[in-house]
This record gives sequence, structure tokens and C-alpha cells, in this order.
Amino acid sequence: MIHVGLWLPLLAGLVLLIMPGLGRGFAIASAAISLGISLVLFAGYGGQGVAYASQTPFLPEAGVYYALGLDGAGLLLWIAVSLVVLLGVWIADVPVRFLAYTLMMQTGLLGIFAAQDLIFFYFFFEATLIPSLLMLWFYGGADRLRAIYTFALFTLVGSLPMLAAIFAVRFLGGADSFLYTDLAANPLTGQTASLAFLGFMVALAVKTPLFPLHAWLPSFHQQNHPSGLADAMGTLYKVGIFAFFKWAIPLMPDGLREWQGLLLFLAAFGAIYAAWVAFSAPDWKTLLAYAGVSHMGVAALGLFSGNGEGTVGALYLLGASMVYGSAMFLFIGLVYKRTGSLETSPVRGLAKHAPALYVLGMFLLMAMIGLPGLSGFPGELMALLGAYKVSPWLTFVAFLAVIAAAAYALTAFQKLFQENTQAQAVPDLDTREWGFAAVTVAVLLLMGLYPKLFTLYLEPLGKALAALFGGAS
Amino acid sequence: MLTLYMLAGFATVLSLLAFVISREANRIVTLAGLVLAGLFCLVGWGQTVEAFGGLYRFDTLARGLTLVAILGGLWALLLGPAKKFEFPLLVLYAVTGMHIMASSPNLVVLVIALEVFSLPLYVLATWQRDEKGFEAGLKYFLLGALGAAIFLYGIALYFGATGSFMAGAPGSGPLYLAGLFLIMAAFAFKTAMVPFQWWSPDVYQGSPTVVTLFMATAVKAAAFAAMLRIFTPQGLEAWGVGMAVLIALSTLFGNLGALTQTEAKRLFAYSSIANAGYIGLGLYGPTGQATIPFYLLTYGLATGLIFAVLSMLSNQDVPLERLRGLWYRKPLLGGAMGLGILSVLGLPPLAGFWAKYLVFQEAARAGLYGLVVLALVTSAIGAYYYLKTFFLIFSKPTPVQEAEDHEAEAALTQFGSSEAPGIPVAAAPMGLTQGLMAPAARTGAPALGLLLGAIGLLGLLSVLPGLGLQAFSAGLSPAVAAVSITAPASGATLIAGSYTLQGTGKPGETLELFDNGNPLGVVTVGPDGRWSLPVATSTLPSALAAGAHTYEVRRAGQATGASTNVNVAQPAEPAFTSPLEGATVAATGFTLQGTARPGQVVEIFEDGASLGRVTADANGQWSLNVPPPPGGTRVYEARPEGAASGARISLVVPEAQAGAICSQSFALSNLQAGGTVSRPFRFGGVGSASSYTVLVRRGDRIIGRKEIPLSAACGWSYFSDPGPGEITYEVRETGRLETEPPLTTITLQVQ
Amino acid sequence: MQETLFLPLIIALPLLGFVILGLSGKRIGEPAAGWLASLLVLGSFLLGLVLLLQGGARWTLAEWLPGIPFSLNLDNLSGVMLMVVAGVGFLIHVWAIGYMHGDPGYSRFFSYFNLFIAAMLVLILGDSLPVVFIGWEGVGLASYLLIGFWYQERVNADSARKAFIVNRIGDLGFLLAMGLLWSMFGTLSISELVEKVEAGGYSFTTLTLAGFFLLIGAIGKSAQVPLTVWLPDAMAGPTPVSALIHAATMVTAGVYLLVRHAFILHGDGFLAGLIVTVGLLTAFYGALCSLGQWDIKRIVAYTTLSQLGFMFVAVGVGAYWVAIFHIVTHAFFKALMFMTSGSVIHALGGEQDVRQMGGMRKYLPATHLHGLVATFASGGLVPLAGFWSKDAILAYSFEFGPWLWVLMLGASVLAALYSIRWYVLVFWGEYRGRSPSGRTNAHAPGGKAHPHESPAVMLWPNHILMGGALGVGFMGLPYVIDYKNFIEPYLTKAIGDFPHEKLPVVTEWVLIIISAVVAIAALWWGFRFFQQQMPAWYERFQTAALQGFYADAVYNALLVNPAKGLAELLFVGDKGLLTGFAGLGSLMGGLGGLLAKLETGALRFYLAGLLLALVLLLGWGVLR
Amino acid sequence: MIWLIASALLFSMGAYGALTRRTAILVFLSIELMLNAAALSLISFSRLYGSLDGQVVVLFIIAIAAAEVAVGLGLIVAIFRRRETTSVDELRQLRG
Repeated sequence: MIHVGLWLPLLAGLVLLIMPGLGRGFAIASAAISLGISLVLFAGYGGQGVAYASQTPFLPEAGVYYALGLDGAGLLLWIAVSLVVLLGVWIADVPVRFLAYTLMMQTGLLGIFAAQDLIFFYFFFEATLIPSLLMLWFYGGADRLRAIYTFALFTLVGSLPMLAAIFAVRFLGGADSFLYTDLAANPLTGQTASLAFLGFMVALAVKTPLFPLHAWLPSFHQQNHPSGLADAMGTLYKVGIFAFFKWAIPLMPDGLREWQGLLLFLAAFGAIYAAWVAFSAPDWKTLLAYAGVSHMGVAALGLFSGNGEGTVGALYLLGASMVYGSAMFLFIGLVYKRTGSLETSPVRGLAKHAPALYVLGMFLLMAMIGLPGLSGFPGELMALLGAYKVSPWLTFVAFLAVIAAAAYALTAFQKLFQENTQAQAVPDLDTREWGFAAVTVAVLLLMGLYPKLFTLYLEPLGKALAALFGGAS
Repeated sequence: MLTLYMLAGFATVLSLLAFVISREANRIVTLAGLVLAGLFCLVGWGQTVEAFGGLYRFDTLARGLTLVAILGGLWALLLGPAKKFEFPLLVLYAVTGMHIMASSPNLVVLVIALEVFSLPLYVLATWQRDEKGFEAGLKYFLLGALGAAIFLYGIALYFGATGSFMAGAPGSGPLYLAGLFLIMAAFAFKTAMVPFQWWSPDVYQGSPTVVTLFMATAVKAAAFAAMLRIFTPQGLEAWGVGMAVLIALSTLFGNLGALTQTEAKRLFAYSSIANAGYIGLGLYGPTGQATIPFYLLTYGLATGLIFAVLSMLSNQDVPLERLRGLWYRKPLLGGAMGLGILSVLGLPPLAGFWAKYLVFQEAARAGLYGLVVLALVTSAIGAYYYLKTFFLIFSKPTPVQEAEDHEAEAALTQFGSSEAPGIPVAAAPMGLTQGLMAPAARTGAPALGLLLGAIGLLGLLSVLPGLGLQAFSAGLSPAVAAVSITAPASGATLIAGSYTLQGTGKPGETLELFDNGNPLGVVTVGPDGRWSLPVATSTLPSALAAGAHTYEVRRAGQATGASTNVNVAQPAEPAFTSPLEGATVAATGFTLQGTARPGQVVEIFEDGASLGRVTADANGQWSLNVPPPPGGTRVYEARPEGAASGARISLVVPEAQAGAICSQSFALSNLQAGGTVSRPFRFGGVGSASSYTVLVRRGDRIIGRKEIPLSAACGWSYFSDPGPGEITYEVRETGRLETEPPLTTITLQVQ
Repeated sequence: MQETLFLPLIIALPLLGFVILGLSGKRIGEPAAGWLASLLVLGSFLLGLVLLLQGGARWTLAEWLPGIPFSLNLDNLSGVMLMVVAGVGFLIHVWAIGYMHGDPGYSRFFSYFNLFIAAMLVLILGDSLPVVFIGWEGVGLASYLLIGFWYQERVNADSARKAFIVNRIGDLGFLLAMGLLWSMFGTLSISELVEKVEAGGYSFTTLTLAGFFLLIGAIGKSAQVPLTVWLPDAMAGPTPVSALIHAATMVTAGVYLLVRHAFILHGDGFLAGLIVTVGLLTAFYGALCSLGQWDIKRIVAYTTLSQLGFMFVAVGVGAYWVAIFHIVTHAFFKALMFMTSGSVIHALGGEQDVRQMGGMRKYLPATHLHGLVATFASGGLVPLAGFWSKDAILAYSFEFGPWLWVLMLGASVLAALYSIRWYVLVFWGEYRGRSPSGRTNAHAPGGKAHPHESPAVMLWPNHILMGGALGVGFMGLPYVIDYKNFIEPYLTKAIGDFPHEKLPVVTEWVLIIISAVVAIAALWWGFRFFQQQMPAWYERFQTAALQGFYADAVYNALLVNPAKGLAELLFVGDKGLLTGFAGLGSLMGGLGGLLAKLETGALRFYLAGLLLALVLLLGWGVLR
Repeated sequence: MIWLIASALLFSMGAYGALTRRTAILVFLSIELMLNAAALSLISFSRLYGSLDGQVVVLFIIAIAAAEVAVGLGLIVAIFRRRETTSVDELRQLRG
């Protein structure tokens, strides 16, 4: 099941790439089946440990196994990814090949969350870059080349030191293979751990993204296709938090101990910094890019606290932000479809003619700025509770972003929808878009009002990490 | 062996025959020779053939790298010019030389091989017979001659220090080092490692593209084969640091230098310098003999694709700008080149990634983390120019280019060309102005097939790199952990069934165990490289017999392995064998095992309460399932029937964690068969209902009911101290009617 | 205390209204949408009343988040608040049926209104702090939506945004409080916190900090100094919104929060002083500003500020039940005051400037009566509701320190003045407006020729509120009159018993009489004064007060504009960051170019290079 | 021993010649000199060990040198025909 779930999107993507005639319906079907599989896997999860584990020797001489498995966090993110992909292919007005790349990217993302072998994790981590680059290249804006280089080089320059660290983890740690179980049984300690952790840190900071390695993100989003699909996929690709949680910290708890201060600072500073910058963003995509950096800063703050609450919060916020962040990008795609521009400054007053669009936007915006009762809040709260234990001051700094978020989000929103002195006549949601809206709203509400659904499974993970890290200083 | 005969034979015969037969026939025969030689490489894969008193050693390494060289030759032949018969011949000579180089551990043979493939290459480099060709040829030749001189001088010193011409001869002292470093310099020259790389950008650029292709793939393969024999991990002490410097400089220079290049061949010349550095990393590890060929194979395929496409575009320089829009103009060429570039860049999921990963891992294993980090950082820098080229291919073509394309196609249809039949993969303006050597691009079906084949093979290696790596590992001496038996120690005297065989092996492999030559069982080595097998679990009837036992562990299919001898004695009085004294056992119940005289009846007590009686089997073994015990330290006692005391063992039962989800179906652990017990006694098991009710009968009379809640460990347990006589217990889920059949009924004879 | 699913149902009813009206309000239409919304709130009220009479209720969903339950608790304190919110809320809903008549966003309005009630109920009933916070921000959202209800006007949208952002400053305090309490006690359930705080074993300084964070939250929500600025602007919303959210209920949530956490605040001198200071400043600031306003709703908004200040002082001096008592009385008379204003606005077709009013007592007799009662209750006339609650605050202030009593007496004089000013300007004198005929307004389509009395649907709620403003004070009479009044023991059961010395009987009587006399005197003086031509000093004062003593300007200059500027700066800086990284790239490229120059093409250079390399390699390799 | 030093000297002379001469032919000849240096040292080592291996190799070296000469001279002649010069300094089209 897990294998089918993993590879089906890639296969569907390839088929679609070769036979674009199959059209959007095919992509939707694939994405829907994927989501179905994720849900079945979720329903069958026993609540403890890594489920659906399987391992096949891949390069046995080198200790590489094709090993998959899902724990609570993996399942949460699988569902988030599958859901967003379904929403994306459902709503975005893009060429069919674009959808094919989207599906291919889905496999990469699912693989990142399911890999139980470090090399395979790295494999998926890197391979996902290709469809992402192709989307940007074929369907990006006029100045995309620069964005591509920035994106690709940040990713590669970042992740290659991680490969060195991966070797160090295995060979200096004394494990016999790259299997998670094996590596976790032989964690690195001391000086080597902090050096190897640094390798991971660079790569994962790019993908979290953490200040100052977030610099690639704004141009990436600016240049991507205005439908927002590529941006949504890019949002899903922000897997740094997960990788820190799944690999870096358990394999090198000493590394986190060494770098905790710096990481907490970067996370907290990034959170408020990005939120502040977002206020002057000239267009919606830039705004959302910085908003994403800010949220991930908060999540990272929770994770780097190294305690149970913080970890649960970080993971939950990650999952939630994948959904609302992506939905927001797709939503902005809908706006673009109507107005032909994404600038934040002009007054558009869209609410007058498209009230349903307005309400959807309001809802997403509120989810994004962490309104309690919607998806962003449980994660933010748990991250706060975790972080406060470790560093009240940095928590204070990071959560200043709560205020800044309201400022940037509402200001831009007001210009887009309200003040309809210069109202643009635009069509309201059509049936397809209503479907998108209904599912998104339902999911965000569910995540906000009944977080227990997932936190029940995240909590043991958080406790395990906290135990490993030996409690916060 | 046949490979050598095939190559040498075809080369010799064709040299004479070529004057007679048509040049097309000559080409086909040459091709056939190469293919045959390649096939003979595959025959007997994994075996080592030695000949000429050890001067010729055709092992997996030689086979693999000869294949890569032949692949390079095929590329060159199929894509190369066909107007003169010498071209195929020269390629054939070169491949022969490379094969010899790959297959000899003798330095003198290596020198000869080096010359055998270098001399044809000098000629091939000037094939174009224009200014650039001559310049490239002369530079290559003069520098190459210098390289040969250095190599020879190195051999002389090496001989002086060791008295031997065989690679890997042990030695020390300045003379030895000087010789070794001279040899290293010569090979660094051939593989274009900095600071001996000078010739390569110029020669790559000035030579015809097919020849460049040949140099980039085949020469590297041959040279690295020789290096693998000379620079073995055993001698790391002597050559390690020097090679590290070369590698560091190569990766830096190659990748940085490529950044500003504007001509495709020159760009990939720099790239190949960098790649030589990466391949060098593989020399450090114990399994470099497998990983380096794997790297060279994927690299040969990927660069092959790149240069093949370039050669189809033009025999001359290819300014990068000309690649713009290739994907739109010639999708097959564009796609193939794009694939090649991404693979060389080392982006997953392409084979290039696995190759890079493997050689980097070799260096990491040797602890050269500085070098690994440098290599990784430089390959990230390299990503820039690879991606630049990649995206150029996938850009929209400019209008001018489109117009040129139309012109070229028109010209083709108008004038026709024997060189470019059918398939319109050949590119733009060429062929008409270049006089003698005109279109290098042969775009017939074979070339197309080669292109597609290479793409397919690259794809296969991407998906299943293990296949390739395993093939290249065949015949390598097992590098990791030999099999062994670590316990019990040889000569020990043990009680039958009370011990466990333990040992080591390669993680994941399956081992066979033998007891006095009879198959005892099969074990799989765990990821920690250890295996264990409790003898008591074996199905072999004689496994528990008293007397001398020789245990042997073997790899599947091998005749011998590690072994140990022990004496096995029959047990006397009841004793516990498992778990061990003081062990922590599961709160959900566990199994007590022990020994006694065969047929003896043993009663087991837990803190004085009976758990039932067991009878030792023919080998003196008994076992009993203990129902979930209460937490804390418990003392178990095995008394012979009727005795007042017996062997004791104390075990620790952890407190069960509350909140577990109980999902086991109802089961009774002990006293299933009923029988006779002492009092008090206890029975119980596991279940999932929240509580059970035990109904106690004597005959038909109900004498009691008791509700027992499920414990935190998901167990239920009933403690009873009734008077003597027959007594019956019925267990039901609480709430069920007593008219329903019970879950279990236990009838006991209480003493 | 029973565990019952009816408790969440109280919240679910208005939430249901929100969903139904939000999705298909247009189809339900007018006035059915309004009645539906009102009845659902009434349902909540009745359900709450039943549960309260049964002695309260609880409902818990364990492990909603790890270690945090989703728990609701209906005890006496939340019960009283529930009665106020749902009860007064219901009246305002009904009133709004008339007021919002004909507005194109009619059903949208009631959908938001129901959302607000739901969120407010969550806030009140929540027993676990995150749940309270859901309500806390939920009311903020509803307030945002309702202030910006007519978002087509930029100024309305701006006001809404301002309210939300300023509120979020308070929310940050709330969040930090949660973080701190969690790290101290490992729980966020209020009922568990009570036990843990009682159990001791923690640093009192830290507890003070927790109280301080909570106070920040309360200041934001209750628009205390220094976060007052959003409340006057919030009047951009429709009048029912001002009545319900910005007078009767939401703004008192801060007070409620502090009272709920009395166990943290109690006995902490620093916090007490801080809360009293904040309250006092707000009471004076609000009162003074109110005296300078011309917009009828802004007048009332500032009076609300002033009254909220009173409540804060009550919390500060430890009179927790009094603060709640004042919330109750204030809910009645202030809602009445707002809705009276609304009726006037309605009658004048949307006119809000009091300079265009006057003489309304002739045109709107019933409304005039409402206005009169509201004025007297707000001004503290014996024996209306406002008097008793204010008197209790004064009595406790005297206990805290006679100086505070003096200051508070001054504030109540101002309260009397601004109440009577409002009354005089609106109802007394002659009608100063242009002939109302011909004025049309979206909110009162087809403007009438005459200022007209409101319809019954708007009058009846006011009648009831008037009854409240007259009567609710009697449930909290001072002990000298009614030794065991109703509300003190009732609330103390939930808040916790913090015993204190009662004032001597004589002192108490003296204080009561003084405050009664002062109120009457101030009302009388004000009644005369505001009918005259204003003296010059008053004009000058008025100019400053009209601008809220330039608070907005100061904030803009000191905070808002620098923050925006910094945002611009950071944005440019962030681009620079990328340029920096790109620069690193070009540096590499440059280095590469230099290295490639080494390939000079000169054969002899190559030979030399090769040999040199060889010598170096040999030399170093051999001699090493 | 003396022969070893001689061979080293010969090698260095060859190297020097290869660096200083401008004509392709002379450069090539210098390199041939280096080959001979190798041959010389092989012979001396061969005598040192008393084995014939080294001496046999020298024969191979001579053959190799001859082969190189054949190819090299052909190349140089071809270039001379085209360019009318064999100066290596003028071959600088390929660079960068």
C-alpha cells in the first residue's frame, strides 16, 4: 500500500507527460487515489512507532536500503501533501504537463516523509528539486532564470554538506547501514556530532527556510506560474522542520545541544523579521513567501526547544502551514485569474462583485495569521508553550510576529477586497472553485478545532525526542 | 582472454584487409570486432583469467573497464567520420591498448598499453586537419610524450626501489616514493588531474567531437583501471596525501574554470577535469574496485550522450549559445543531452547521483571528510554551469536560429547527403562548407539506437544502481566481516538445549548452520552484523542429543565456514535455562524454559503458588507459559514432582504502563490441559475485554463467581486456593450469560 | 456540577446561526434572518439559564492538544457573564432587526452578530486558557468584521484593521501568559491552575509576571491606556455593534479575564497598583475626551472607556465581584445609551453630529425617556443601577486609600458631566439640524420628513434595558442597607473568597451620601452649563479632547510610521541579502575566470607548468 | 650509482631543453632525451639487481621511442606543410 501510494503519482505524472491528451481528469484521479491511500494508511495506523515499515536491500554493499515507513508525523504530512496536490490539480488553470510535473513532485515529497533510510531520504530530498525546477523553468515568469539559479544553488550548495554529514553520521557513529533504526542506535556524540549537525543545519535551514538562508524564497515565488500551483508545491517542499525532527536531532542530539542557542535565535529573529518585511511586499506572492518564512520561524523555534510540546507544535504547524500556505497561493492564483496582476498596492475592491471569493480569502487569511480555531493555532500554541520553557525572551521576540502578521495580512487584504471605490467587476466563484473552497475550509476548520486527531499520534514522537534530547536546558 | 585475442586479432587482420575491402565493410567489421570483444568480456563475468605469467589479469575490474572503453569506441565509430578507413582502425588500436592497460598489473605492460592507445589518439586528435586540429594534436603529442617519459622514469625508479615491475609491490624509502609519485604524475596527466591537466581543455576543444568523446570516456576508464592496481588502499600511507592534493586541486580548478566557459567542448573538458577528481576519491576506499567502474560507466554514458549530441551538431566548436532551444528544435538530441547533463551533475534520481554518492562514500569511509566536503562544495559550484547549459537547451529558440534550421533542412533536401540519411536528428548548418572531413554526424539508425540504448541503460542504472554495483563487486574478496561463531566457546560443556549459538556475518546475509554436518537451521544476520540461534528452537532431532557437537556456520553455497566444538550433557535435576537469572521479562507474560531428566514431571511455582506441571521431553527439555505476572521481582521455582523445593530463579517484572490498547484475543497461558496441581495455584492469560468472570464449580454445583478486571498489561489472572479434589473453572467475559459457552474451561485435580 | 453536552450546545446555537446565515442568508432574507439570529441567541440564553439554575455545568474533551483539554465550565461567574451576553445580546439583536432594516448586508450582519455571540460565549465558558483564547480572538475577528461591516468606505476598513492589530498586541500578552503558566505549572486549565497556585511551591515574582502578561491582554481587549486608540474608531461599525460589542460585552472581556484569574492577581501589590493606575488613567482620559466629542457615538464610546477604567480600578483594589457587578449594570445602561443614540441616528436618517441634533425630546418621547434613564444611570443618580455599582467601587477605593477615593470621586463627577452633556445636546434645547426632509441615507431609505420615533421592534428592547438600568443595581446594595446582598456571595463562590475588612457603618454611610450628593450636584450643574454658550477655556479644551488629546498622532509618529519605515528598509535589505549571496556567486565566477586564464594556450607554458608541478609533487612527496 | 646520477642529469637536461627550445622538433628531441634517461637508469638498476628484466624493458623503450618518432614527426611535418613553421609559440589559438 505504502509503495503504491508513493510511486503512483510519479507513474501517473510520467504517463501524463507522455500523453498529455489524458488531461486534467487523469491528474485529479491520481491525486484523489493518492489522498485515498493516505487516508487509508492513516485509518490503519496503530498509534505507535513506525507503521507500514518495509526494507529491501538496494545497495547492500553500501548499506543502503530501500526502506519506507510512516510514523505519526509522516502520516500527517502525507495527508497534507496529498490533499494539497489534489486541491492544486483540481483548481489551478495550468497546462497539462504542469500537472504532470506536480504529480511527479508529489512522489518526491511523499518519499521524503516516508524514507526510513538516510540515503533514500537524501535521494528524495534532492530529486524533488527536478520537477520543481522544471515547473519554474517552463512556466515561470520573465526573470525566472535568476530565480532558478538562486533556488537550485541554495538547495544544492546547502544539501551537499549534508551528504558529507550523512557519511559522518554513519561511519563515525559506527552504524552498519543507513537505516534509521540503525543510525538512531548509534548516534554521534560530542564534537563530531556538532560538526555533522552543522552540515545538516545548512541544508535544512535552506529548506526550512531559516533566516538568512531564506533569501531564495521570495524570487522563487515571484517568478513561479501565477496559478500558484508551483508555489503550493514549493510550500510543500519546505521540509526542513521535518528533517530536523526526523533525522538531524535524533542522530545528533549533541549537535542540537551545541547549536541550540544560535538556532533558536535565528528562528525567532526570522519569525519577526520576515513578518516585518512582508509588510512592504509589493505583490502577494512576495508577501506570502515572507509570511511562510515567518511561520516556519515559529515552528522552528518550537522544534529547537527540544521538548515534547515544542516538537508537537512544530510538526503540527508544519502540516497546517502546508495546507493553508498552499491554499493561499492557489487562492491568489484565483485572484490573478480575475485581475491579471498580483500587486498588493492598487485598490481593487473585489468584494463587491465576488463576495464568496472575499469570504474564502478572509477565511484563508485568518487561518494564515493563526486565528484560534483554525489550523494555524494549535501548532503555534504548542510551539509557544515549548519555546517559552527554554527561552522566554526569544519567544517574545518571535511572537511579536503575531502582531506584524495581522498588520501585513489585513493591510494587503483590505486593498484587494475592500474600499471598493474602484471596484473591478470580476466573476465570483464558479462550481469548481466552490469545491476547492469547501474542502479547504473544512480541512482548516477540522485541523483547528479537533487537533487531537493528529496530535494524539504526534505526542509520543514529541516525548521521544524530548527524552532523547534529555530535556531542555 | 578471448577479448584480447578478439581485439588484437581484428586490429591486425583489418590493418591488412582494410586496403582491400570497402571502407563501409571495414567499418562494420571493426564494429563487429568491438561488439564481439565486449561480449567476451561478459562471458564468465566475475571470474579472473590470468595469462602470460601474471602479466595479463582479466578480472572483474578489467572486464568492467574494458567494457567502458569499448563503449567509448562504439560511440566514436558510430558517430565518427567514415570517409577514410583509418578512422575505425585507429579507434580499434586504441581500444586494444586500453584493454591491455585495464588488464595488466605489470608496469611495463602498462607503458606499452599506454603508448598503444596514446599514439592513435594523437593522430585522431588531428583528424580534422585544420589549424585547431593540428594545434590540439601537437600539444597532446608533445605533452603526452613528456608524460610517457615521466612514467618511464617513474617505472625505472620503482624498479630500483622494489626490484619488481608488478603493481602494488611493497616498498619504502625516497626512491620508492619518487617512483610512485612520478607514476602518479603520469596517470594524473592521462586522466587530466590538476596540475597535470594543461592539455585537456585545448585538446578537447580542438579535436573532432567524437574523438573528444572517446578521450573523455575511454581514456579515463583505462587510466583509472591501472591506477586502481597501482594505488591500492594498502599503500595509502605512501600515496594518499599526494593524491588528495591532486583531487582537491582538480575539483576546484575544474569546476571554477568551467564557470566562465562559452564553448561547449571546452566546458565539458573542465567538467571532465573535475570528474577525474571525484573518481580519484574512490581510490581511498576498500570497495573502490567496484565503485570506480560504476562511476566510470555512468559517467561514460552521460558524457557520451553529451558529446554525442555535440558531435551531431557540429564537428567544430559548439558555442553554448548554439545549444539554445535544442529541446524545441531537436527534441531527441535536446532530451538526451539534458539527461546527460543532469546525470553528470549528480542530481537524484539519475545514475550520476549514485555514482557520486558511492565514490564520496569511499573517501568518507577512509575518514577524509575534508576532501569529501570540498568535493561536495565544488560539485555544488559545478551545478551552476551544468544548469546553465541545461536551461539553455530548454530555452525557446531565437527567431534567427529557427530560420537557420529551416535553411539547413531545405539545403539537406535540396542537395541530399549520403552522410545524413533519413532521421532528421542531425542539426543545423554543416556539411556543406567543411570540405574533406565534412559531417561528423552519422545519423543513421545505429547511432540513433546507440543514443536510445545509452539513455535506457542510464535510466536502468538510475532506478537500480544496485545491479551495476553488484556486477562490479562480483569476485571482489568480501570486504566486510567474515562469518564466525562467537559463542559458545570451543570446548565448553553445556546442558542440552540451554544455550544459544551466536556469531557475526555481513549484515543482511543469510547463513546456514550445521550440527555435526546436519543442517541445523538458517539465520539472517541482523543490521548490526550479528546473528543468533537458540539451539532449542531447532527442528533437528539430534540437536539436543548428548555428546560432542560440532557447529559450523557457512555462507549459502559455500563448503566450509567457521565452526566450534562443544560437549553436550543431559540435564539431571530440573533447572531453568531461559530467561536468565535477574532478567527483566515482559509484563504481558513470558515463557519459562528449562531442563530436567527426560520424562520427569516438574511443577513450577511462582512465589509459592503453582503454575502447573510440565513433563520434560525426550531431550530433557520443558517449557511453560507464565500468565501475566504482577510487577516486581518474582521468584520461580522448578520442583520435581512431590519434592519440597527445587531450582530457583528470580526475574524482574516491570510495572505495566497504563493506557495500553489491548487488542489480543482471549487466551489462556497455563494449565490448558488441566491435570494435577498443588495449591495455591494461579492461572491466567491475555485478553481484550475490560474484565472477565470466573465461575467455579465442583461437579454441577456452582461454588463461587469472581470478576477479574484486565490488568494494565492486558492480562487476566486468577489466584485460587481451594480444597483438594476436582474443581472446574469457567471463564466468560463479564456480562455474558452463564448459559453461554465459556471462553475456556479448566478442570483441575487439586492436591 | 454536571458533565453535560448541553453546555457546548449553548455555543453551538449561535454558531449554527452564523453558518446558516453565512451560507444562505440571502435566501432567508429580511426580516427572517434577523429573527432567526435573535431566537438562537435567546435559545442560548434560556439553555444557559436552565443549566445555571441547576447549579452549573462542565464539559470536557480530554487531550484536545497534548496535555490541554478542551473544557467548558459554567459556574456562577461565567453564568452571570453568560446572562449578560446572551440576554443583552438578544435584546440588541432584536433592536437591530429594526435598525438594520433595508441594509443590503442584512443577513451578513446577523451572521457576524451570531458569530460574535458564539465567540463571546466560548470566551466566557472556556475553562482551559487556549479555549478562552479561541473566544478571545474570535470576538476580535467578529469585531473586525463588524467594524468594517461597511468596508466599502476606506475609513471603516481602516478602523477595523486598526482594532484588530491593536487587539493583537493584547493577544500577545495572553499568549505569553499561557507560555509562562504552562512552564510554571504544566497545565492551562483554569480550575487546575487555581489548585496549583494555592498549593504553592513556585516563585511569586514569576507569578506576578504571569499576571502582568494577562493584564496586557486585558488592556488590549478592554481598550485601557495605553491601548485605547482603537475603541473610538471602532464606532465606524453599525450602532448595534457598538452597543453590543464595544459597550456591553466584548470590551468587558478584559475585566472578566482578570477577575477569572483573581487567584493570580490577589495580594500582589505591584499588579494592584498597576491595574489601579491603568484604570484611573483610562477613567479620566475617557471622560475628558468624551466631553469634547461632537459625534454622538464617539461621545458614548469615550464614556465606555471611562467606565471600563472604573472596572479596572475595581479589579485593582481587589473588589472582583464589584467589577463584575459594574459590568452587569454598565451593560444595561450603556447598551441603552448606545441604542438610544442609535434610535436618534435612525430618526435623523443617519445624522451623527450632535450639533445637528437637539430638542429630540419633542420628536421622540419614548426614546427621550430611555435617554434620560441612561443618563441618570450612567451619571450615578440614586438609586439607579449605575449608582450602586459605582458606589461599591468608591467604597473599595476608600479602603485601598482615601486618595484613590478622592480621585475616583473626581472621575465620577466627570461621568455625571459627560452623561448629562450627551443628554442635553441630543434631547434638550431646540432642533438644530437642517430640515431632515430630503436627506436620504442608505441606512434609512426614503428619509422621512420628520424625525420619527423608532418602530416597536426597536422600542421594546430599550424598554427592557431601561428596566434593567433602573433595577439591576438592587441586587448589589451596600452591606449597610442590605446586609447580605445577592450578588456578592453568589460571585464569590466562583471567584474565590478574598476576605477583607468592611468599612465602619458610619464611614460607609458618609461615603454613600457624599457620592450621591456629588452626583446630583454634578448632573444639575452640567444640565445648566451645557445649555449655555461655551466659555473660551472650554472651547480650547474641547479642541484637544476632540482629537483624543492627540493620542493617534503620537502613536503614528512614534510607532506606526517608524515601523512602516523599518519595514521598507528591511525589504530593501532583504533584497540586498540575496544580492550578497549572488555576489558570492560572481566572486566564484571571477575566480573561475582567473583560473581559466591559466590555460594560456602556450605549449611551453604548459610544459613548464607540468614540470613545475612534477617537481613540487616529488619534492613534497619525497621529502615530507 | 654514478649512472643513476647521470640519468637524472640527462632527465633534467631533457626537461630543460623541452622548456627552452621553440621548435617542435627540438622540444620533441629533448623529450626523447628524457626517455633515454629512463632507459639508462633502468639499465643501472638492472645491473644492481643482477636481473635482465630492466634491460629487456629498455628494448621496449627504444621501440616505443621509435613509434613516437614516427607519429610525432608525421605530425610535425604536416603542421610545417600547412603553416610553414614549427615554432610551438605560435600555436595559441586554443586558450582560456
